[in-house]
Amino acid sequence: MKAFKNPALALLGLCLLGVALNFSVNAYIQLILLFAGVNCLLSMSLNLVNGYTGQFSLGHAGFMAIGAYFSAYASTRWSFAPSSLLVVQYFVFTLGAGLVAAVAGFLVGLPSLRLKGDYLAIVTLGFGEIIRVALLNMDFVGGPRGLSGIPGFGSFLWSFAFASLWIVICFFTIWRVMHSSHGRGFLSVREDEIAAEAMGINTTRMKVKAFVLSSFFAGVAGALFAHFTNFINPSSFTFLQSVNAVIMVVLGGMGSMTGSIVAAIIITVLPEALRPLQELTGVDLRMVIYSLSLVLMMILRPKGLFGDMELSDVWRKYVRRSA
Amino acid sequence: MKNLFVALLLVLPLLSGCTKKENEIVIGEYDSLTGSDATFGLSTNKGVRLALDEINAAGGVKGKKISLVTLDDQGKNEEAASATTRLITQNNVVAILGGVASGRSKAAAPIAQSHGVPFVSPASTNPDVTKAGDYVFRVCFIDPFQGLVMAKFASENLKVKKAAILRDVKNDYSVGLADVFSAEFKKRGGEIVADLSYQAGDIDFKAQLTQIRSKNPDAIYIPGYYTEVGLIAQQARQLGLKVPLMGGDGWDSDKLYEIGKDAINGNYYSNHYTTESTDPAVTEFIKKFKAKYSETPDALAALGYDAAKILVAAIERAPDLSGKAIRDELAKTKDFPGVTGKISLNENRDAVKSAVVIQVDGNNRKFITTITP
Amino acid sequence: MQDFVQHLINGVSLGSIYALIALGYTMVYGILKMINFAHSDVYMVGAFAAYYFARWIGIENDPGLSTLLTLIVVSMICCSLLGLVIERLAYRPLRNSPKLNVLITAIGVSLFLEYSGQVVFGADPKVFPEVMKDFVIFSIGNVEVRSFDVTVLVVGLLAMLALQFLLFKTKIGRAMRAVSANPMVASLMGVNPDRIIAFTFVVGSSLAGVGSVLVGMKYPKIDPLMGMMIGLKAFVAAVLGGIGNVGGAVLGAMIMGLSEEMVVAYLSSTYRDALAFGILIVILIFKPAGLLGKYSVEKV
Amino acid sequence: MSDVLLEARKITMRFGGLKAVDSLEFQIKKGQLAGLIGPNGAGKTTVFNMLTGVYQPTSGEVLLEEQSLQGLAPYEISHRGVTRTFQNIRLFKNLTVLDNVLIAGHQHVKYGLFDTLLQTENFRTDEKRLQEKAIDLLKIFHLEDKAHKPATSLPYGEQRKLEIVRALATDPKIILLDEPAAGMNHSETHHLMETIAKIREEFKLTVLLIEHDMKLVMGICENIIVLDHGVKIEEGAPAKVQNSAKVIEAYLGVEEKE
Repeated sequence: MKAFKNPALALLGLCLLGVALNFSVNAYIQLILLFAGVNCLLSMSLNLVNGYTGQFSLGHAGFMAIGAYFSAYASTRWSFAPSSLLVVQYFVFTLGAGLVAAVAGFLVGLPSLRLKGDYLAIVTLGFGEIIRVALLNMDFVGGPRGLSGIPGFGSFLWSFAFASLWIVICFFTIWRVMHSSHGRGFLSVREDEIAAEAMGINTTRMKVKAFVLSSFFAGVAGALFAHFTNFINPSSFTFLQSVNAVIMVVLGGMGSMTGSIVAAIIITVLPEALRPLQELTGVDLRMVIYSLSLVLMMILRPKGLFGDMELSDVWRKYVRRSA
Repeated sequence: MKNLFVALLLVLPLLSGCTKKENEIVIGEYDSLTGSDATFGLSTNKGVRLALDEINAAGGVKGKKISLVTLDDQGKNEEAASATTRLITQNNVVAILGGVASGRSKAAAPIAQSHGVPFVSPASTNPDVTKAGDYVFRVCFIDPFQGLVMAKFASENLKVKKAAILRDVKNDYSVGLADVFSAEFKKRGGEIVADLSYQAGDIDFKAQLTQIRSKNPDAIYIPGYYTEVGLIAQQARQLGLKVPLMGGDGWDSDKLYEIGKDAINGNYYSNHYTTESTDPAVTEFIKKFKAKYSETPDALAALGYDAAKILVAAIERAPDLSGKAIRDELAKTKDFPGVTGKISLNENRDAVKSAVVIQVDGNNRKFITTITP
Repeated sequence: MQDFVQHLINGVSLGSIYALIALGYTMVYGILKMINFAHSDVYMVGAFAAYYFARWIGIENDPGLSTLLTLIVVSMICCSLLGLVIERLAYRPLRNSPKLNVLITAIGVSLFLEYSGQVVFGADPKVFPEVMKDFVIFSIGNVEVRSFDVTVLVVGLLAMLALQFLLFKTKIGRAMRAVSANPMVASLMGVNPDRIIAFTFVVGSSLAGVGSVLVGMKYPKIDPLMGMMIGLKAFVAAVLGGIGNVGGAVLGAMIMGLSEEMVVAYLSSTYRDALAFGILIVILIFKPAGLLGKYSVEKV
Repeated sequence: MSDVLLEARKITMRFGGLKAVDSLEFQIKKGQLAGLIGPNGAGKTTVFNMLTGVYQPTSGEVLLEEQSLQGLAPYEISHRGVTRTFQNIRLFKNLTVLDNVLIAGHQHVKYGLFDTLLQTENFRTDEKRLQEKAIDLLKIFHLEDKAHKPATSLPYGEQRKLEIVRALATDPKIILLDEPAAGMNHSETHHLMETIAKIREEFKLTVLLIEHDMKLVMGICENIIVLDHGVKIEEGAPAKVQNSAKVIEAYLGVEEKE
């Protein structure tokens, strides 16, 4: 099937990179790379809502939490596959986590998508907080104690391959949707909802579709996060986490897939890279520098790193011209 | 100008890396130096540094100096996890002194366990922490014991029949203590008339306290942190609730009285150690701590101090610096004369030690009784 | 029955605190159509300004009206200056860039104030100076109405009336409403939008200063992250009442305070925060522009 | 089936106390080119918004081929074959000219999400058909060479034309043009008249036109409805409307009696 050609190639490339990284970098950098993978999924999926469809969601962490808790609960309570096929079992639970988060995305999306701009942001923020407080009060998932002992993948190689698989799935899904009539429907909603509706686009259904697809991959990101940290509790899915996802989308450039990926990597690596600074000065300035660079970024380069161009266009525009 | 800025952003990641001197034993520590529970992190860190300075002054261990690398977890679980991994793989520490909050310890301990690096938590009292594996230890008692202490004290010493509970639902430390207290208190024939909750960071508790007032309990158990307890005490007195208030080691800080003022006076809480103890080791520790930091050490500082001392003693006894050797020595800790009392580690690597009950009396902490397990 | 009355009093006093901060959000949003996330951290800086000033001139433990007023004035000045600086450096360059960029900048400024606050002021909570003695004004049975609650309520209502007066009865108020309607046309009519927007930030921020001293008086614990949760709730209250509408902000704040109180009292205290957002979502779905907000239909 | 395509029965639109449109009646026959004129603020665009579902009439009904459009959302009305352009151009500015047209074709797309993900045969053929149809439409209006340029980069006249092309991409039965000649010079208006004539016979379309340029209206409209303050004051052929006393009075006011 021709359709699987380039995704397979991309996956192979990533796996080779994984093998290279497995031997060249120590566990600390590897953990950061895994978190970067989770953040890539988060920013690509949110880019669908904030970037392509122009709807402003501040509740992405809520869906991530649902995905994380579903797969954590599933992999600690039920396990059907023999230990050799463990990865298949994780794939099924991660898929389940995505579907559950997608259902939540539908339930959240339906009522709130009539609202515009700031109001939608606030309602999605509200849902994110409600999800977090609900998890805090659910004892069967550990409430504030959280869920610990979530099985990981044992080796970095498996974790990286699993994350790459999902990143490839997410990238190609969104890329292909955006290069189809459905994707153009999302863009029309961003450009001018009234004109889109007059031209026969059911804008509400488009927004819900974008919301559901985006929360699916947020759920998947949550599931990966649970497997990588082996312990989750409600306080890792706060409003700040949603803000982080939004920052990645804006920093990368609204409506740019590769931009979101690059921004996700930068935002995961930046705080860790600044850590030696904390050892030197003895005072932790990381967040101070991070927030300051955020403000400067918005002033110096409001369109984000890539604007709405993809890596290929940036390459053609900046590099080719100078060569 | 723009490209310069973007380039700067990209070059930063290459900054990480560190130097490792030869004649040193590196111990790692992660703590919340910023974020919501920064005050606990800071006091623990002071205790640890005081202990290590003393040891280095006395010639260090195995002829080598001990150097401490402290990283901040900002009060977040993922940060604790990445800080621990960094300490192990980047700074190649021989052992790790964990933070205070149980949530952080549960995120970090499994990582130390998987890398075979001994992990000693000075103050995480939640039972699950040491379940992460045989490399994970702690030098403080666990919630089930601390909850029992206050339940026993309430029913036997204060003769309380009807008690109310006000727990901080955001922290598993508080929920753990509240559950144990509730069970133990009922076992002793007591009645829990109300069990309400708040979230760390709240400032208004009048609604919960009015509800509790309507059940007129004889005492209220508030196993939260002093940051909220001071305000709760004030608002309870404002609502005419004059009954005694009880709590756990989360109360232990000078700021408790500063915020609560006379509303907090006369109330009780369980703690690891008392500054009034006549034990020379304790008075010595307080004198040195005041000399170095010009403030009286709270329980967390004392626990940080003991944790560092116990760890270094184990390293001293261990034949080599491998994780396994230090772990085996740590497990053999028996009746260690700690500042927070005699510490011996049992088979699940928790500390079996007595707790003290303290009464708030202005700025000093009046010793009431000791309750042994 | 007495408990219910006590809950009412608690609810109203909580509501009036949210009102003081919500007014600041509504002012800035009303004029600039921008959510000033940093507002709750300007409030935090106001509290620390009062704290350090009191210790500096040594009035931190002689409560009385003079102390209260001096601290309020000091806090208002500091907050206004901070508001001006934030507007000038962070928001003015983004005057006509997309809404999302302005929001991210606001969040950036808010994080910056919170984390640099932890570095500068120290992360440990400080004790706010005793500003005024709290006494019981009158009490029936064990229901007491205390002076703190009344002060906060009165100051809240006064602030609302003053804002209404400012907006609808003064020249500069008319100019503010003009800039809110259409900054470009307003400048054609001789109104300098930059000056008006700066003035709006001064008013909004000084309200935060007043709020911080009153909250510090009632809840004497301050720390660099104190603005986070209360700011979020005050903002929800402002949106609830119809963002941009001064009366709406106070109404939304009262509803928020009372419903939180009632839920904790009669339902379950663990769902307090979830409830606050629950109400907001229900109201916004049925009244998309908030209770008193006017829903601007887009002209086709 | 009578030859009436679009009918308005006593449609009224009330904004608070103001009656923007007051029990308006008219019928437009299949294939006809009708005009809707009246002084500024007569309620013309409000009528358009009622016909296309942007506003739901306070009372009265709109029927398309004798089927009521009451309660339908604008996109459902568009699926039934009513399309429009806007008084102030509402193109998808940052998207390309081709994308603008393709979006209007979305309602005829048969492939779903599943086909898109796996790039199935069904997806490829349907997408190719959609692209070809859009390019053909652009060719008719000589816009095909600007297909991949952003819509905003087009000059004003061509943006107007693109809006018409986009409307045609929905395969409509009737097209409502809202002041298509606004801001156009003489030669552009003339070119527009040819365009309208072309789309009528090439696509066998019914056209309803709001316009102030009397030369254009009187030139091509077969039936004209005159609106003033939301009330229909005249209807009929151009000649009849041109010298109807009521129309002149509405536009020019009554001469002062000495």
